[in-house]
Amino acid sequence: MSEISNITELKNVLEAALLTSHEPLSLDDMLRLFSEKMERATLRMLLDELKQDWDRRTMELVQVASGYRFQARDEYATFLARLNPERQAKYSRAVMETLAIIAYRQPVTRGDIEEIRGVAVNPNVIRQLQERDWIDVIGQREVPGRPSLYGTTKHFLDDLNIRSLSELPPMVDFVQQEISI
Amino acid sequence: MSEISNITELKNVLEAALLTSHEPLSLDDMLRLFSEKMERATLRMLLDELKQDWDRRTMELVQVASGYRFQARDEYATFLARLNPERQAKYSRAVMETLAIIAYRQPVTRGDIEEIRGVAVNPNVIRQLQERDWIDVIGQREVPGRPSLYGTTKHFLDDLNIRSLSELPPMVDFVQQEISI
Amino acid sequence: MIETPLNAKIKGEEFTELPKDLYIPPDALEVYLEAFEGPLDLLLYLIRKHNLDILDIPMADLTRQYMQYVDKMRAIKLELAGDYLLMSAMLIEIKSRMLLPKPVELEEENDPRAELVRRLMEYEAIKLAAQQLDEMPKVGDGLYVASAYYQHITQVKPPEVSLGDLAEAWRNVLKRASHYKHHKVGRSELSVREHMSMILRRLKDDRLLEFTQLFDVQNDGIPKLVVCFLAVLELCREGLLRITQQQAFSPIYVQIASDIDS
Repeated sequence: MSEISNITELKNVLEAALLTSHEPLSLDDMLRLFSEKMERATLRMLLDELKQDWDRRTMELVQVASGYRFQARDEYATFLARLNPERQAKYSRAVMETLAIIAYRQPVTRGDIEEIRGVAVNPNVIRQLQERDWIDVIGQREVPGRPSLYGTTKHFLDDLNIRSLSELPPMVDFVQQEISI
Repeated sequence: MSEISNITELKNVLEAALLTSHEPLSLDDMLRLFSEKMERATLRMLLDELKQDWDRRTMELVQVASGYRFQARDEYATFLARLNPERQAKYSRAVMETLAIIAYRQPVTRGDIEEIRGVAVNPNVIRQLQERDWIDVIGQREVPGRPSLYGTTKHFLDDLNIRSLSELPPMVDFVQQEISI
Repeated sequence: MIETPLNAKIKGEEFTELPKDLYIPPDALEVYLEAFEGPLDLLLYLIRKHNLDILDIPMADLTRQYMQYVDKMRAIKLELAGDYLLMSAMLIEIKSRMLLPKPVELEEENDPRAELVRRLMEYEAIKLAAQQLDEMPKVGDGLYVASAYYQHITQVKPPEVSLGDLAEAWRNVLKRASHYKHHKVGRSELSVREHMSMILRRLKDDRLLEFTQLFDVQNDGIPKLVVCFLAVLELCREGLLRITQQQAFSPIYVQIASDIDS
């Protein structure tokens, strides 16, 4: 008597095996799943069908050197990467100081930042902060070269969990008349 | 702008994550998948739907102690067992009895285990269970020598496919059983 | 009931249960010893094998059976586990106490066998629990969890920055930039700076605004209106904004300085 009677069940066994295996499964591996003898051609046919069943779904059945495996489609890679992110140690001193200058002195140009820090600003520093969506260009200064003016974004306030810049730690150590807000 | 616009896509991300993760995923893990904030209630709703989507299919979405995972339905176990006939060696009775004492009587010291079993405990037995990440030192008993107290881990519950110790098979109380007759 | 599963091989011959009599081939002793997990296990085996009532153990019988077994083991294997000998002593003690006449009022609760029975039952329950745990499907043994492959890309989690980190960085800037020392920043200045950016952002979209449009008189309180005005002045001073008026009393317009030339 046949252990499995229909094609769907055969494909289900293959699917269960492929989804739970840590390693790709070779044709020989998969033939071992069934107590009855199966032709390799039949197995290939079943795998083809299984591949089509998973068309446009989260996983795709692919053939690699050592056999077949299910793998998540590329479009999910960015999501899955978030599960185990590698933490970048810290921002460099240049990045932090540039961010501080933009936050406390905005709107500022790259030239302003260089003047305050006394060193040239690596374009990479500005780019890191722009990619984080913490600063952006809010205009140009009307001087030769029309340099970009940078300011902090709303996203920056959100990430630091404050509602406005006035919640930044103030740097006052002398009595100064303040406008109460 | 929303990264993902519809429920099907949200469920697909969850499905891809759960089918590729070797360990159960907690709700917090899964919330990390999405760059936008998601309510836990929404996530639970999506998981419920996903569970139903997989109803009557090869895998089932189950909840164990440390989170959610997909696992092959029982009916496929006999087939899948054929893939790796050389299964993990069974633990000795000494190991299993020690495990049972820790599981049902925790927290216990090595002395407690020896008292119940009537023989000395081989340190190797404890080590085997610790290496499997099934038991753990969870404190010391405040008596001379401050012996370690052992308890079972979440991983033990996960491996046994249960969410809490209360789901362990009930222990037979021989005294009550025999007296009531 | 629970039988000790015995899978002993002696001289190639399979033994699945202990011999009915207590004769044990000399070289098989070690195997038998290993078949039992200790004296409690051996006692349970004897009780179940001889259909003894665990709640009313005939101590004489049980002790005799146990001693025969232990003696034979001792006869050959000198280093018998101390646990077995300890149990012998306990059994003999119980037996002898049962022979003594007991005070009537203590008869019920002071059965010398009580402690032994309690231990046997607890051990039997644990033995059964161990067997059940052993039979449960487990991950890696009868339970198969999903572990499909995915393309691992490393996603670097951006560093965390706190308000303190930011203030610290600004303090460092101030420390080095001597000409800024006199210009430490208070809350009011931060508000002005923030409004400067906000005004620039608005003008980036709207190009030309009437001066009054910069002020939301309906919703903003006086302090905020003042801050907004200071921001406009500061923008002018820094040459970022141009304010124009065609003639006296006509509308005042504000635009970004750079837009005028383009």
